[in-house]
Amino acid sequence: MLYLIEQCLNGMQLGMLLFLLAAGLTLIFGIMDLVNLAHGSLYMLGAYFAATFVELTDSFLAGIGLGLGATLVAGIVLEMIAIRPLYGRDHLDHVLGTFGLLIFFNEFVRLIWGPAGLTISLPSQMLTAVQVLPGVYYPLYRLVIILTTLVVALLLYILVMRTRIGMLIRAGASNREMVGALGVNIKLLYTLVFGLGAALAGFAGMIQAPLAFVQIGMGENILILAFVVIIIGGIGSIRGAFVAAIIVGLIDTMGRVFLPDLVRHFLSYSAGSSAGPALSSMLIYTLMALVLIFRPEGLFPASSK
Amino acid sequence: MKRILLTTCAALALATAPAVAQQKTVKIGFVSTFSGPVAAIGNDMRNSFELALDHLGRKLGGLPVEVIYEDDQIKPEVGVQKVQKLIESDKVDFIVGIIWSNVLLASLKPIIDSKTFTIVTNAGASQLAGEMCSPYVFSTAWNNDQTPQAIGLYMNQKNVKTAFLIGPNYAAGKDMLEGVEATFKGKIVGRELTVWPTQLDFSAELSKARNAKPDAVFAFYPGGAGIQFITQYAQSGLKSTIPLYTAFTVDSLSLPRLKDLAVGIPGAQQWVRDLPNEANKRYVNDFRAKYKTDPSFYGSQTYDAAPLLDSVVKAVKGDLTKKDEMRRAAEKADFKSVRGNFKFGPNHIPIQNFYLQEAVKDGEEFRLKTVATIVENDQDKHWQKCKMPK
Amino acid sequence: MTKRFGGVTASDNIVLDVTAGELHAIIGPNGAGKTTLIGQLSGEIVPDAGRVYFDGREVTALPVFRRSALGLARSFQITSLFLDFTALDNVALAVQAHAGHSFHFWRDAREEGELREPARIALAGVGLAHRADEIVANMSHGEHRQLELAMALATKPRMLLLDEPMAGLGPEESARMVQTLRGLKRDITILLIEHDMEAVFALADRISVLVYGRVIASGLPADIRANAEVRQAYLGEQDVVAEHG
Amino acid sequence: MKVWLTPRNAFVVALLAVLALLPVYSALTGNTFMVTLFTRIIILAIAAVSLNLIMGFGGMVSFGHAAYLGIGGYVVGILAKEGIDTGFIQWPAALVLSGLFALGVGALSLRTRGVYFIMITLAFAQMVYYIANGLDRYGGDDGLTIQRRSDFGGLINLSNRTVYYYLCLALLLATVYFVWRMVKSRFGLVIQGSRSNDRRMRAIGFSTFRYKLTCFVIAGVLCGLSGVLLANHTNFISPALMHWTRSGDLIVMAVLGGMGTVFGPVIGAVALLVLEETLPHLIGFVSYVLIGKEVVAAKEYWQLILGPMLLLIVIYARGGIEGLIAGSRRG
Repeated sequence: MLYLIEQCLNGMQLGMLLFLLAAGLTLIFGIMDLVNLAHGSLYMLGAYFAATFVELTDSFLAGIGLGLGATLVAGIVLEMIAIRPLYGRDHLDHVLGTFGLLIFFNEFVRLIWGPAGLTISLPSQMLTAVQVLPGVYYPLYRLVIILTTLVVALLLYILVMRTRIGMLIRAGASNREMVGALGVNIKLLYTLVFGLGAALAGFAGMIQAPLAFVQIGMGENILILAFVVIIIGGIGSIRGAFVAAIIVGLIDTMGRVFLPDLVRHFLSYSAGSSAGPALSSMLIYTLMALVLIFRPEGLFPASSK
Repeated sequence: MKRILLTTCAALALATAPAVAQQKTVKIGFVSTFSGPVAAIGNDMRNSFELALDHLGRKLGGLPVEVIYEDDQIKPEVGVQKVQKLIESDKVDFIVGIIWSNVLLASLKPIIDSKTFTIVTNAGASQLAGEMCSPYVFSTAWNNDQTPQAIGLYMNQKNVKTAFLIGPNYAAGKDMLEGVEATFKGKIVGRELTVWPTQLDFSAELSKARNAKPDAVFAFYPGGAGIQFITQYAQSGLKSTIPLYTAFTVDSLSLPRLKDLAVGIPGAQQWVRDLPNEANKRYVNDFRAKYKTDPSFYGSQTYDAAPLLDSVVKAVKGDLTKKDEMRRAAEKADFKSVRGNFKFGPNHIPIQNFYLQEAVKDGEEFRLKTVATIVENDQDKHWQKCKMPK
Repeated sequence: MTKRFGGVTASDNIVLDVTAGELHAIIGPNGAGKTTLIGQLSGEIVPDAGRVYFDGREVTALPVFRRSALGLARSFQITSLFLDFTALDNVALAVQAHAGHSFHFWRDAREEGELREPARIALAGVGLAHRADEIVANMSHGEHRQLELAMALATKPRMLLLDEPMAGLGPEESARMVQTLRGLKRDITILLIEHDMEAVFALADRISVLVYGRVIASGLPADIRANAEVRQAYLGEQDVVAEHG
Repeated sequence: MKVWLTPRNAFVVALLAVLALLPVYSALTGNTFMVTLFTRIIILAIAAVSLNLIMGFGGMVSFGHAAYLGIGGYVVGILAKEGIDTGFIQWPAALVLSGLFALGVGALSLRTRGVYFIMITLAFAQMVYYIANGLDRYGGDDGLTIQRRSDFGGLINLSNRTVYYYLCLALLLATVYFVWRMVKSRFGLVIQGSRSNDRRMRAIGFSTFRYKLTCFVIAGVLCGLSGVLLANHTNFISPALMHWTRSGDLIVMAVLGGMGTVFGPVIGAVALLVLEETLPHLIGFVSYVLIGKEVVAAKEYWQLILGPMLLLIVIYARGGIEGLIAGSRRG
């Protein structure tokens, strides 16, 4: 039981990470109707910026702060130069154009930072596990990630549901023409939303970096997962992204935990060992396919928000 | 520039080696990974090979050398294509390199079919040592399961009773875990294979390990994944409670990033930077002088390929059509390896010592250091499956 | 028939009977549920309750393409054409839809007389013969409306559901459209939805008035013109519509 | 009357001539790699043509088309591993299985549209990718070497490089011709009509779902053929064959060449893969001209140019290379 709680926390932590990526993705998708494969590149850029600034300032928090700013700027510049001409084009053009950007960013990062990759060292007090419940130890840093992301999610909720900008964002997600008709500066709104999405993605990259490793292409696989999240959650819906992120995080983790053992009951030990991870990777795609078959607009379509 | 290099080399050869009848260059196709997250490994191998050529005066057996570097992008199908290009288009005399077991397995057929003389300097797929061995293919590395077998023995010495094994789900990963199981006498309480190379986060597996309460954990994660694994192992608080044993996980490429986290984690290796022989001292010192960092074991294996080829070209006096004589020459392993003693088994896989290495802090720098010799003259266990033509 | 969208009841217990051979017009203010009605009749929208009969046969559960095969054709209020095809291609496709299945993979369909000839005839019928090879995207709005009609006709329907064929047309184009429809109504049963009262009263054999999803009146044009309820609910509002339109 | 001597047709004829004479050139110069490289290009061109059939003509953007490459390849590989070498079993089995998979995926995916369709096709491809990863017996993640090419008795010897090249070229031309006939047929018009305006197609009496599904299955079978050829060509299969970026590559080929034209994807496949081979050397050459020496390191960064190029093509040259050659008529 205690073990299960620990694994649930692991699932939550993955879910929170996915949410940060998916939130930006779903907003950009919902409002600008843009499929952005380069979103994972912003995740990667955020991690590289943060790693550089942590190294320069010798402070974890300062590095994260500066990195966040840099990613925001990068996102805004990217939007103004490369993304704008893609608005109003069909999804195929988006896929192709941003696929090109993804290739570009991978090489760009290699040019600037070299091929070897970087690491972000945590403050030493983070290198420990704490007792969250009697008998349940959990890595402190992962706990910090869960809590920080929950705060970010709450702030995002307040921004979207309680402010004027948020009202425009919501209106944009359900009815694009209307926002234009209201005489709002659409260009500026688009740039801001893209910047916000970039910052969220970058933030995800930098908080994951100390656990993982800052490397080229780090955003690609997680990007596909984030896409799965927003499709399951319903495009344009922050609430959908939040719920779906947690579902995907939990299912992926539980699949990794229990499936290999389960498969070993039916197959030989070694066959189970390799079929298990493969099957658990399939789980979320199966989930997405099922959701699309039964609810082609996702669990929380933006219009019904 | 290729042409310029060629002419310079040819001119040099003309001036210094009039003994060689044909003014031929030795063409080497070098396949490794120079892009993506593991480009560091490919660069280390290239640097070592270049250094070795420098040490040999840019010549093999008196003939000038041209090296064509090709990037396999860690993709087997790209690797195959590059190997085919080297054989068919560039018509190379030798192929050197290859990091990944799966790239090797994919490329082996065109290599064997075309009888291209090949030195594998890392990939240790057990098929190469067994049923897919070939008269013209040699390895200066090891077979995948040898290193973990050594670690298994070491764990026995350390009186470990129960162990939890974890590694990535691909040929090498499975070979590694089986290697430990082959020699470890205690009980295996858990065995996890993770998705390779995409899975970066090991939280669920580490929770499993904690839950299994083993005496020790064994891990194999090459390249960037090793840094991730060890970092997360420390963060989960396991490092202070359950000792970690590794193979190919801490190396001099990852050490500058892991720093303190790697200290005290034992690993097995057939080469360590401080092995006390002349060839090695020259290699490590000149490498540090030229590239300002320590070479890795990937580099050391690749460095060895150059003097080996030198001995082969010498033996046939530059006539690279005499494949069978070249093969006999290579089998003698008549060169000074940075590993000290070096000889080939009947399947062209080295028979060699395995050492225990640990990371230590040396002033401001972290270095790998030999702690003990675990096994001497170890031979892989697949050689009997190899039906090498005489 | 009843259809609800969320809280809005778009069609509220509509009972409508169109007799073979007549031109039956539906009028009503914006948002009265006219397009929804056509949707339900053509099969794009499934009613929440009620039934649809065509030619004595229940078609409530049939999908769009099957009703079309029975001879029920519709045009769209908002122009809905194959913009990157030529005019002739558009109409020929409509002919093809009723010329057996289309699992023919080899013969060049643009060379098939049995598809092209009826299409040319239908185009000529609406006065577009000279524009046959023009890409539809390059044609005018009025021509689009004509083409819509030609496509509906090309399927040799027994009943036409026309959704505001006059919308956005100039007086001259409207007159031509009325002319065309008058020519058709002898052979084909037509259900016409239209805002242009002049056209409606010129063409219709019978008229039904739809307000907020309900039929409030149904009868001969003269009766409708005289009906007080209609005047109040609908014709009174016409000024407003006229201002917009 | 149609004018046949357009710049576009001249280009296509020139390209075909080059493809037809390539083995001759290769035999004269002794550079056999050219044949190997172009065999691969031709095989992938078949896949791109098949993708273009559903994407360019049918408007169904499949982001999981590489799955069929994998299915075709794995059927050959698995049968070969189990000792069934004959192509008379391998090939039909591969094509049938590709078709059945397409039938299943299509039946489920075609209920969705737009980006949901893109993502659900990706999801199915990922599932196949991970299944292949889990096939321990067939190499799992590492892939599987195919020791012998498909055996067609005395009919044709696939192990002969030149014979194999011409077989692939013939199959490519047959595929292109078949697609060309098809898009002009009744069936093709229905498919294109439903890309243009699906709702209207149903209103005039077409069950577009059936036609789209059929089209999806045909494309799946053609791409499965490409997978069969690829497996025989490289003598090797691995899950990497159907990694999602491979599906991306196929989309790039189709769009680069010119979507919705029959021959465009062939041009796209040739352009992309030749670019991949030559761009590094081009960069090296440019750096040699500019600064007097070849910057070896710069050659590794060729993708730095490829990426923005794709974006520029999307923004400014929507008709792809075909469109550029044909002039502005295709837009």
